[in-house]
Order: sequence, then structure tokens, then C-alpha cells
Amino acid sequence: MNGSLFLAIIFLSLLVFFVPRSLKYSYSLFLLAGAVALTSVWSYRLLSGSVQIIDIPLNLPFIQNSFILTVDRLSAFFIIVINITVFIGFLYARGYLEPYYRSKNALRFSIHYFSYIWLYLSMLMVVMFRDGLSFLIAWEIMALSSFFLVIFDAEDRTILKTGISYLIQMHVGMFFILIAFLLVEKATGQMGFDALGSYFSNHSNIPLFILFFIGFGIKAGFIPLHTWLPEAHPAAPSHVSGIMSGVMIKMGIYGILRVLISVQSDLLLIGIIILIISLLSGVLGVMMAIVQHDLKRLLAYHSIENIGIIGIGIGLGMIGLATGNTALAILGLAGGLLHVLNHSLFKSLLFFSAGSVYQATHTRNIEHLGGLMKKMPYTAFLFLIGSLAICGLPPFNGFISEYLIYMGMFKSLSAANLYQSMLILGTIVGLSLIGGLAIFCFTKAFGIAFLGEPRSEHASGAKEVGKNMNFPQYITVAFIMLIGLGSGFVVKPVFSIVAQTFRLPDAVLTTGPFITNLSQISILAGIFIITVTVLLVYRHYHLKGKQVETGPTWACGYTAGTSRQQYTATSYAYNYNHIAKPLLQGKKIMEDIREDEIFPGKRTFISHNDDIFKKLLIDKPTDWFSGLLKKLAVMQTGQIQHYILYAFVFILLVLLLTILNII
Amino acid sequence: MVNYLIVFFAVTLMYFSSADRLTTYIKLIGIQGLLLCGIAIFELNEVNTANLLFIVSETLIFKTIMLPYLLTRIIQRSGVTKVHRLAMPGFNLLLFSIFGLLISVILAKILINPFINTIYLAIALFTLFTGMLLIVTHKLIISHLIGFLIIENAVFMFSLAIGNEMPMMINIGILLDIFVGVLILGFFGLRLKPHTNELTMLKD
Amino acid sequence: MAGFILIVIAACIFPGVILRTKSLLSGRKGPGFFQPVKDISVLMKKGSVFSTTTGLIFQIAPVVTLASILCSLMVIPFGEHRALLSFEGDFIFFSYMLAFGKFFTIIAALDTGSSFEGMGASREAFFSMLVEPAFFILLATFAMFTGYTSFSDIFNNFFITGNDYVMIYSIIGVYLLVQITLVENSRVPVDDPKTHLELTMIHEVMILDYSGFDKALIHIGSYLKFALYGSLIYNLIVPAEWNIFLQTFLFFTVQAFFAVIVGLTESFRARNKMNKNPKFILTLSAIAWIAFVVILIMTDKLV
Amino acid sequence: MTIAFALLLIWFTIIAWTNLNRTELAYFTFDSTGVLLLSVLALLAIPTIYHGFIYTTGDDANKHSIYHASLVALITFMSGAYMANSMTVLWIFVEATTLAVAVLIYHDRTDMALEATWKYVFICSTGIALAYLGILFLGFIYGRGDAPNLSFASFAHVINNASPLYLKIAFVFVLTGFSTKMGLFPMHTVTIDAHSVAPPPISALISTTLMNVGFLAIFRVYTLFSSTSILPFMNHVLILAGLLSLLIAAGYMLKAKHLKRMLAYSSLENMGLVAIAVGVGGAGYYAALLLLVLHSFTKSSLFYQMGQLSRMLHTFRLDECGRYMNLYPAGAMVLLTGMICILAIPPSGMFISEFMIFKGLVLNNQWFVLIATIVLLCFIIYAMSIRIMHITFSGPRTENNTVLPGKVNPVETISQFIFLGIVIVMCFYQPPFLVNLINQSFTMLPK
Repeated sequence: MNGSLFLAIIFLSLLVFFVPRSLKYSYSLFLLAGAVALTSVWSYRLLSGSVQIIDIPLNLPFIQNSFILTVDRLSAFFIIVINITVFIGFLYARGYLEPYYRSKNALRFSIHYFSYIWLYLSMLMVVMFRDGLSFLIAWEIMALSSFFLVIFDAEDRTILKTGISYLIQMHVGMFFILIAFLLVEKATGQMGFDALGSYFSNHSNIPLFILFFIGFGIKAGFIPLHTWLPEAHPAAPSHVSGIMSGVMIKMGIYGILRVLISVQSDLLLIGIIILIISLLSGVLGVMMAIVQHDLKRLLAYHSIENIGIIGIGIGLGMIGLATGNTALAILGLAGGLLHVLNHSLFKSLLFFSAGSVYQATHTRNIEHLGGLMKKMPYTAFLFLIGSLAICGLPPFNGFISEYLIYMGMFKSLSAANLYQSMLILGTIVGLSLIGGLAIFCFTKAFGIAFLGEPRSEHASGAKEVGKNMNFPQYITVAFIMLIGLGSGFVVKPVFSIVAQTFRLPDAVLTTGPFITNLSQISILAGIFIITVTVLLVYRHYHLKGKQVETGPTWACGYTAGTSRQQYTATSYAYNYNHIAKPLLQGKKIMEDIREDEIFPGKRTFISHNDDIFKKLLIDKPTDWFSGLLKKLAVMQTGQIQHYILYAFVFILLVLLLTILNII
Repeated sequence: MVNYLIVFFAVTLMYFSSADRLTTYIKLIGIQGLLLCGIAIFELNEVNTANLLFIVSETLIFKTIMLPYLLTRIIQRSGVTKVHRLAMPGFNLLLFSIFGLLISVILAKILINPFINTIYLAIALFTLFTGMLLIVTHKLIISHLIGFLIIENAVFMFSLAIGNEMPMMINIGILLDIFVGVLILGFFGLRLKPHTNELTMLKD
Repeated sequence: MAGFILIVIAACIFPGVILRTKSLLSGRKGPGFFQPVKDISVLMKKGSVFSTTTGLIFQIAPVVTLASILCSLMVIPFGEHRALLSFEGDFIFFSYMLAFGKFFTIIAALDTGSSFEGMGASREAFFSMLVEPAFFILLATFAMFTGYTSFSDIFNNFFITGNDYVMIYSIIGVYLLVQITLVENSRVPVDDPKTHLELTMIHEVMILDYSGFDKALIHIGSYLKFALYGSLIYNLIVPAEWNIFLQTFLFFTVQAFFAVIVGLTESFRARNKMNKNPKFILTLSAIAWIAFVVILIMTDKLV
Repeated sequence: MTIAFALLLIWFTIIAWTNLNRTELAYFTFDSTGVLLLSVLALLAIPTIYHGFIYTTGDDANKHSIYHASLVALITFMSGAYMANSMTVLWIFVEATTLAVAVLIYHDRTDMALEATWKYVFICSTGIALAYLGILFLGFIYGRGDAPNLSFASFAHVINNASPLYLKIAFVFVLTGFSTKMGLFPMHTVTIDAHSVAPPPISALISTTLMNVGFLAIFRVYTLFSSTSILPFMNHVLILAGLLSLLIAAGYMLKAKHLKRMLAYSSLENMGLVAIAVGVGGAGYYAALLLLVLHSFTKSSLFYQMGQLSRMLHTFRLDECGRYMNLYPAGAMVLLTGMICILAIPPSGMFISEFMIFKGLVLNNQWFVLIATIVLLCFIIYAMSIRIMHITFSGPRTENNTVLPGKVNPVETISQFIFLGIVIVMCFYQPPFLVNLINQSFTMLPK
């Protein structure tokens, strides 16, 4: 029954191409809603604890080989994450796509909606397929559909190029996973996640895990595998970048977890590998984010940072499992999982509001923005909530997950031996550094983009976007506050998911007191909110009595002459940039004023940072190799004698090799 | 007797490498046809006479008379007499073909086989080699055509080598002449200029 | 509860002590101990001027900041008296709560659109980012040392673990806390609130545009912060199990002593060059890191 | 008339289906490989004729009739080649196809067409000669008084006491000779020219079914020899040829400026994959045949689309094409889907066979081949997708406003969508009759 419903949705999705243009959106929305309802029911049945695992065979009447969807708690959790963000994203898309209705023909929209639906469906399949081949197909469909979503604005050649390089990198990742699966099949005779256990139990674990980790890491965007991420997200329309960064990259995390479930030995080493790479991604990600001026690129780098945080949680969990430290295991993994959910919420929120800004101002460069707080207050509010949440500040949801990870480390410090404790100490430092840098980055992003005076006519002409774009984001905000304030209710199931998935028996006694801690946090958060409101009310009445004037900003004689005098993003990040120069490859293009120049003419000054990993890992090798290939391709000379020569040479070559017994 | 013919055949091949006038080529082609005819007569003593007659007449009429005639027609029509080679003086070409002869003999030694006369094998391989060499080192498409004719003769010799066992192989080999016909028709039908050496619009 | 009240009281006196020390050392008689409190009440009475550039953020920032400081106050214990709210990992909440306040101060500064305040904002964000690790290393080591993960438990069991190295921990802890306080409250050598050149200010320049009520809130906030760190220092010095009156006495002594130290540094030491500050602050984290790793090796982690 | 012929062909195919492995007229056997490819041909014949009619509507009656006569001849010869059960007969039919194709390529009577035709005929005849040499070497392994004709069945029992060196030489010659038809390295060169010049429906036919003929010829010899000791040798040679084809295809697709040439190179790439697949063995055989079938469907529909594209844009030069999505949405859709299918990105059925190739490579521990293939494939995907995407979405680099875009009826794309649909369905579900047929066709090959 369930399976046939799912299939029905799959086949109905084809009709998107034939539905009249006016109905396309509502039709796709209807399909999405159906799928969301269906899958949510499944995951609810699992998370409510009634069943351990559900198998849903997808078989058509006349087809023998049927695909089987397998839902366990881990999948259920990810299904929830996917459902929330994807659905909200599609609600938001309605408003975001309106300006394009004139410029693009109906087919473009059909393709867009179709790929949106299929991105959603393929993500569902990715978390539900266990068999290797069908998993790979779903995995690749996911990449393909997201590719078509990214190139929605494909008239722009650069966007097209970006999209294609994204597709290729996804393909490379797929090949890694493919080879890993094939190795498993070679050893065990069957491929798929269920066969991993028997492979790991009698082979060395590290190499296969590395293969999987690279394959999934490319999707998740761990440094240095992140190179597609900061390119693809700015290129995509905002609702797409929202769900890509919010949900799709989490599929990589899902894959890693799925593999880790069955890893048998070398857990400690694996944990340390994950931990170190994640620390790297976290710190470098946010460090690179600070110097970006493209709002969405900045957010993309923050996705890398948050993936790093998630990875830190997972790595700690692995170390906990390895050392039999249940507290660390559960807290780390739970923190990581919860951060998956949290990040999907606030990152999509940030991308949506950034999209609203883009639609209102037609620029993503924050140097051209400013003063939007007055022009579009709702969007500004939403962005502020998002920034506070992503900085992990209480009382928002980001804090909860980071708190769990921190606690895992602090609690296990006293038990750990020297090296572990040093590792953990280092991780704590890294995490706190990430927090500080994130605050630095988002004070910059919010402050420059939304506060002060407009820096260009883009910003001064901005208007608040329509309700249909803001409303869905309020839903996200509601979720964020829910998790931030009522953390206990959310964390309990996450604990149980972790305990059940990783077979941790004595979960209850280690996690029991935690819920009380969380309730304490909720209380404090409540107190905080109350204090703020009380003080505000008091201030309001207090100021009633006094006379309140307005004037220009004082700041020792600065009267807002021209908005160009304001602090820019570059200058805000200057002192930081100074320190981080060697890493970020900051470049300045300028010409100095010569000695003999009494009246210097007009000068231009450009500064930009490029991603050192992209340059070294992607651009240089591919350029070199494609150049080589082009050099090799000189055979089609158009002269017959050459053509015959090839055959001649080939025959002689083969005969020679034969005589020399090489082949 | 057969062996004399074969050796003579090899000598004509050597001439191919050294000559640089199309008329010489055509003469050589004719001679080769004649030689093949002779070889056929002496070699295929076991096949039934009808078949033998067919083969002989084919070689005699088609290879020895038709082809040279048509080729001369082409040359007369286009008035091209000398072949200019592709950056390869005749001397080197000769060296190459001697080298080729060496290789073919060695190869024939390796491929020694109870059913086949080794000399056949060696010369046939050598013929093939020469044909390929001619095509590879010439620019004019007409000399390509002649190179193909030589290859075809090589094939024919091969088929003669086992003609006793399976005469049908020869008959099939003769089918190749259809191609020669087609190629030559190409000159008349498609109005190809035999001295066009830049049929190179299609590249990359 | 006791801790909360005491800290508030201390906060009233603290700045006075600093002022008095400095004026005495510069040979003046100086204002009374409660002058700062009076200033605040004066500010309360005044009206306020808001820049036309500023908006909502600017208006609510002081309130949010103060509220965040008050909330973080609630997890600070006093002696054996547990804090109002104490739970595992409350110091994480503590520092993130303070960071919340800082966030709003910074964006409020950016809200004015003045490049001076932007400058201050960027410095504030940058420096507090750098000082974050030191604090966490400190607490991580305490957690490791005592095996507890909340302020109350840590300080209650700090001295009764019977470990010989306790004094080392407390000394280094005190040293680091003092330095961190100077950075967090942007005093000399990191920043000089009494300087007259906005270009060289950090914290003061951010609040240039505030007046009246809001300014008062900001001052209250900074005083409370001082007392806050003072009490942390106190908890590191005085064992929790001594009796309450002695503790109260010692508490104020420590706070006063701390204030005097601050006064002394401000009178005798010049502030750093601005571009020396990052190095200075990073040194703190480095010291913390080295010191505690070394101590780890010294203490039982090896065996 | 031609329609009638097409129906006849289908009827013939059904006959072939009904009595599998029967021998007719002593020279023809309905064996499974042949029937498989024959049914592909039967499926492709109808749209080919249909698009051919659309293509030749403008021409005078004479050209028209020549075109269709030779098309019918070509199809007949190809089906003959599929069914042939003896080396020589197969060879004759292959030779015959060359003549038919030559006429079709020259249909447009342009200089390009002339050149392409000449090259095609010449190189093909050389190839034919080489292949014939290979067959002769087969002949040498016969003792006196053996079976006079070279039927595959009669080979089976003499093959084992033959000297491996002869077999090796024979195989190399046959491979090189028929590589002209299969469009595989080393003699792929002319097929590229032919594809880029021939009328689109003809390109569709010769870049799919005719290549299948070439493959079949090589595959039959391979099957014949597979029982002997030279199997590893053949595998190595095939893999070598396949890799070289991939290399060249990748290089030229990165340089491609002409749409149809790019597609021709993609055929080269796919044939290289097929060669590698056969060379890998095991699961590779299934992969090879599946890839062959699906490639025929995909590539032919792409080439049909080329015909409509030329009527819309009047050019194949990549830098003059553009905005196809706005001009002709249905066609653009075909292009995109076809691109995904031909690049073997799921949900394209060709992914399955690629997957099996990799599987075989991993099982044989041929890591170098595996990595080389993957890297080259990635570059091919990049080169092809970026070009097709550009002509679909973004504007042409060099605008020529002189020619106005023509009109094409979207209904013409139906056949293409059907084929692509088949390919996509294959990814999720291969019908059992197909699977059985493919499996039967390499029963005598070593597992």
C-alpha cells in the first residue's frame, strides 16, 4: 500500500510537463505535500518507538525486480529533516520565482519543478535504499536534479559552467562510492550497506572507510573536498541553495553515519581522522567565510563550517565508541545529529532571507547594501534570527547542539588519558574559536548589509518582499525557537535514535540527567527573554517622561555626509584579514601614486580572495590534463595516408608486443 | 617455375618503390596482373577447370588489361604524370622496402606452416607491406589507389596460397576487384581530380 | 542567591575604587567611591538623542546586553551557596550568553553608520573572538581537574580534591582571569576608556552615540561584568568551605584588591599599540594552552 | 514502397524471434546476438525512413528515389550481415554495406560529401582487405580436405589444434579491418567524417546499426577464438584499442566545434567502452551488448534531433547555435535527455552497463584501466555536457541574423522520446526476454 502510493507519486511527477502553466506550481505543491505526508507518517511510526524498522517494497504488477525502501530510525530522522526544509523551501519558491514568469518559457518551469520534486524524492530514496546499485542510482539522480535546479538561470554562461563543474565533481564522488561498493561486493558477493558489516568484520577497515569518506565527503563539503560548494550555492536560486545547503549536503553525513554503523575495528583512528578533518573544515570554513563579500558565498562557506561542527560531533562519538566512553559517544553523535537538523533550519532560513534581499536589491554584494533594516524590516528580522542561531547563541537552537558536543567533551575529559585529553582540549579550543569567528562574520554580514545608510542605489531602492516569501520563513523561525526553548523534547528522541542505531545499551542512565540540564537551560532562556521584555517595557515608559530628540550620528563631528564614508565589509574584516593573510591568499589590484604625480588621477582598488584548495586541487590539474588531451588529439589530419598509417602502426605495435610477450 | 614468377613479382614491387612516374606504375600493375595469372595457372592444378578458367580470365582481363587501361585514361584526362611524394626521397623508400622484405621473410619463417609454401607467405607479406608503404608515403590519391591495388594483389596471392584447399576463398578475394571498380568509377563518376592532394576539408 | 546580591553590591563600589586609586596615584583627591553610581542616576534623569541613521537595533541593544549579563550572573556561585541556576556545563551558557550581549553591542555600533564606531565594533569582535579560547581552556582544565562541569560544583570541590597541584591551578587561573577581564572589559593595556582619541578606542567608541538611559544601562552592564569576573577570581582563591562571614569579608577584599590592581595598571602602564593587541591576546590563549598542557603532564595524566 | 519494406523487415524480425537458432539457406542462422541486433535495426528502421522522407521532401524525384533505394539496400545488407553464419558471407555483406552507405553519404552532392565519400570508400575497402587477410589466416589453419566453407560452426572443432600465432594475427587483422565499420580505434577516422557529413537520418543509422555490424563481426571472431589459449591476448588488444578510442574521443570532444562531429566522437567513445567491456569479460559481455543496444537507441534519437536542429538553426557549428530551448522546446528536451542518456548518468540505462564494466574491472584488479576510464569519462562528460547545455540555453557566441529560425512540428520528436524512454526504463528494469537473449548470446564464452 505505502509502496504503491510512493510509486504513484513518482509516476504522477511526470505529468508536471503536461499540466497547464498556471497550475504547474500548485500541482507540484500537491505532489510534494503528498510525499511529505506519506513519509512523515512512516518516520513518525518509527520515532514513536512502536517499530524498529519498516520495509516498503516498491513493486509494479508486472515487474519482478522490486526496489525495497528500508526505513530505520536514522533514516526516519533524516526524513524529518528533509521534509521540513524541502516543503518550506517550495512554499518560499512561489514568491521567489514570480519575477521570472515573464522571462522564461513554460518548459523551463516544468524542468525546474520536476527536478525539485525529484531532488526531494531522490533524497528520500537515498536515505531509504540499502541496496548498493539502487542507492547509487538515487544518489546520482539527486546530483542530476540539483544540477538542473542550479542552472535555472542558465542564460548566464558562468552559471552554466559552474553548474557543470558541480555535476562533474558530484560524478567523481559517485565513482569513489561506486568503487567502495564494488570492493565490498568483490569480498562478500553482495553489495549494499547491509553487506558492509561482514566486510568490515574480516578486512581492514581504514581503506574502505577512506574511500567512502571521500565519496560522501565531496557531497558533504569537508575541506579540502568542498570546492564545488562555494561556487554552486551562489549560482543557484535561493530556495534551491537553501535546500541544497540545508539538506542535500547532509546526505553525505547520512552516508558517513550509515557506513560508521557497520565499522568494526580501527574506530579510534577513524574517529581521530574525522575529528581532525572536521576541525579543519570548521575553522578554515568560517575563516574563509569572513572575507567573502558575496552574501550567498559567505553563507556557503558557513555551510562548510557547520559541516565541520557536525563532523566534530561524529568524530567525538566514534572516539567515545572506541574508548567505551558512552557519555562521549552519545553526546557527540547526538550533538552531531541535532546539528544536522538545526543547521538545515537556520541555514535555509538565512538563504531564504538572503534571497529576499537579492530579489529586492538585485545584488548579492554586501558592499552595495546597507540600511535595509528600515527598507525591509521583516527580512532583516528573519536574517537576524538566523545569524544568532548560526552563531550558536542561546536561546536559539544552534546553542543546543553545540552545548551537547561541548558537554560530551567536558564530561569525558577527566576520564580520558593524556593524548585523548589533549585532543579534546584542542577540539574545545577549535570549537570556541569557530564560535568567535562566526560571531565576527555575522556581525559583519548583518551589520553591513542591514544597518547604517544605504551604500548604493541598489539598497536605497529596495522594497520589502511579499508576504508569500516571508511567511514560510516564520515557520522555520518557529521551529528554531521550539528547539531552542523546548530542547528537552527534541533531544530525548535524538538520544534514543543514537542509542538504538549504534547499539548503546546503557543509554538511559547516561542521558537521564541531561534532560534536566536542558530544562535548566530552557528556564534560563525564558528568564532572559522575560528580562529583556521587562527592561524594554520599563525603558519605554521611562523614555515617555524624558524628551527624546533625533539628530545626525555624532561620532566626533561625523555628520553622515555621504554613505560612502561608512565602514565597509572590507574595512571591518581588515584587521582580521591582516592576520589570516597567508591562508586566504588575499590579492590587491591597485597602482601606487608615483612620486611626480602632483595631482593624482582616478584610482581603482580591487581586493579579492580565491580559494587556495580549489586552485590547487581542481583548477590546476584539470587544466593541465585537458590541455594534454587537446595536444594528443591531432590524429584527424584529414589526410588518408595518415589514416592508413594508424592502422599500419597499430598492427605492427600489436605484433611487436606479441613477439615481446608483453600481451 | 612458380617460384621464378614469384621472385619476379617481388622485383616488380621493388620497382614500385623506386619509380616516380605514374605510367611506370601502371605498367607494373599490368605486369603484376600477368604474373598473378601465371601463378594461378601453375599453382591451382587441383581445382576444377571451370573455376580455374574463371580465375585466369579474371586476372587476365581485369587485372592485366582493364585496370591499366582505365588508369591511363584517368591520367590522360588529368594530364598528371609524375608523383610527388610526401617528404620521402625514393632512396629512403627503397631502404624501407628492403627492410620490409627482411621483416616479411622473418615473419614467414615464424609463421611456417605445413600447408603453405613459405615463399608465398614471405612475398605476400612483402606485397602487403609495400602497398601500405606506398599509400602512407604518397600524397596523390591516385597513388593511394595504386597502393590499394598492390594490397589487393597481396590478398590475391594469399588466397592463391591456399587456393587448392578452398577455391571459394579466391572467388571471394576477386570480389575485392569490385571495390577497385568502385574506386575507379569514383574518378569518373565523382569527377575526382587525381592530382588533388588536399582532400582535407574534414579534419578535427 | 547570595552570590547574585553580593556581586551587585560589589559592582556599585568597584568602579569607585578604581577611580580613587587612579586619582590618588596621580596626586588628586578624587571623587567618592559612589561617584559612578551617582553618574548613573544622573544619566537616568537625562533625556536622550538618537541618530536618524539608527534604528530598532540601536534602541534595544543596551537592554539586551544588560539582560544577557544579568542572566550570566545567575550561574555564578558564592562559596558553598550554589548559584541560582546551576547545571552541567553552565559555563558554556555563561560565555555564550555574554557573547550574545556582545553581538548586539557590535551591531548597534554598526547601526550608527559612523566609521569610528564601525572601527570599534570590528576591534571588539576581533579581540573577544581571540580571547574566547583562553576562557574555555581554563574551564576545561578545571573540569578535568575536578571532574565536574558546572561552576558551582567546580568551585565547591576545587580545594577539597586533596590534589597537591591545586595551588598551581588557582594561581594560573587567577592570572588568566585577570587578563581576560581586562580584555573583556577593554581596560588598559588593551584599551584605555579614558583616552581622548576615538581612533584608539575599542569599547568606548562603540557607545559614542548613546546618551541618557541607554548609556546608563551600558555602564551598569560593564560594572556588573567587572564584579562578575572578580567573583570568579574570588572563587578560585578562597576555599568554599570556610564560614560565611569570613567569606563575605574576603569577597569584598578580593574585589577591592582586584579593583586596585586594575587602577594600578591603568596608572602605571601605557596601553598597547592597537596592532599589538591581537598578539597580546593570542599570547593569553597560548599561555593557557601551554600552562595547562604542562600541568596535565605534571599531574596524574601521565601515570 | 519503403514503408512496405519496413513492415517486411519487422515481419522478418518476428520470424527470427519465433524460430531462434534455426538455419536458413545454409548461410543464415537466427542466432541470439544477430536477432538482438536485428530487432534493434527493425525498431530503428521505421523512424529512419520517416525522417528520411522529411529530409528528402525538397529534392527532385531522382535523388529521392536513389536515396530510398540505397537505404533499403543498406538495411537489407545489414540484416544479412547480422544473420550470416559464416565468416565469408558476413564479409561479403559488410563489403556490400560500404557501397550502399557510400551512395547515401554522397546524397547532398557537396564538396564535403564528395570528400567524405571518397575517404569512406577508400579506407573501408582497405579495411575490408585487411579483414579478408585475417580470414585468410583463418583459412591457413585448415588442414587439407577440411570443411570448404568458413562457417563458424565448422570452425569450432579445428580451432583448438591451431597454432596460437596464426589466431593472434588473424584476430588483429580482423579487428583492424572491421574497426572501420565499428568505428573503433585505429580506423575510426572515416566514420567520424561520414557521420558529420551524411544526412542526419543516415548518420543515425550508420552510427548505430552499422557500428553494430562491425562489432558483430569482431565479436563473432572473438567468440570463435575464446575457447583457445589466446583469450587473454584478445582481451588485452581490445582493452588497448578501447582505451585509445576513449583517449582520442576525450581529446576531440574537448576541441569539438561541430555538433555532429562531437556526436560522432561520442560514438567512438561508446565503442571504446564496448571494446573494454568485451575485453573485461565476465559481466562485461552483458554490459557490452546492453551498451550496444542502448547506445543505438540514444544516439539515433540524438541524430534524428540533429536533423530538426539543422532545420531550425541551419547550422551545426557550435558557436552559431544557441537558445534552442526558446526556439524549439521539444527538441531541446530531446537534446537534454539524450545527453543525460548518452553520458550514462542515471537514470540512463547505459549507467547499468558502465557499472558492470567497472565491476568487471574491479573483480579483475585492473586498476589502471579502471582509473584511466573513469578520468577520461569525466572529461568526456564535461566536454559534451557543456556544449549541449550552451546550445540549449545560452545565446550563440557569433550571432548570424541573416537566417531566420525555421519551423518544426514538435510531433516529429515523438519517436525520439520513445527511444529515450526505453533507455531510461532500462535503468530500472530490463525485461526478461531481453536479458535472456543477451545471456544466450555469450553462452559459449568463458564466464
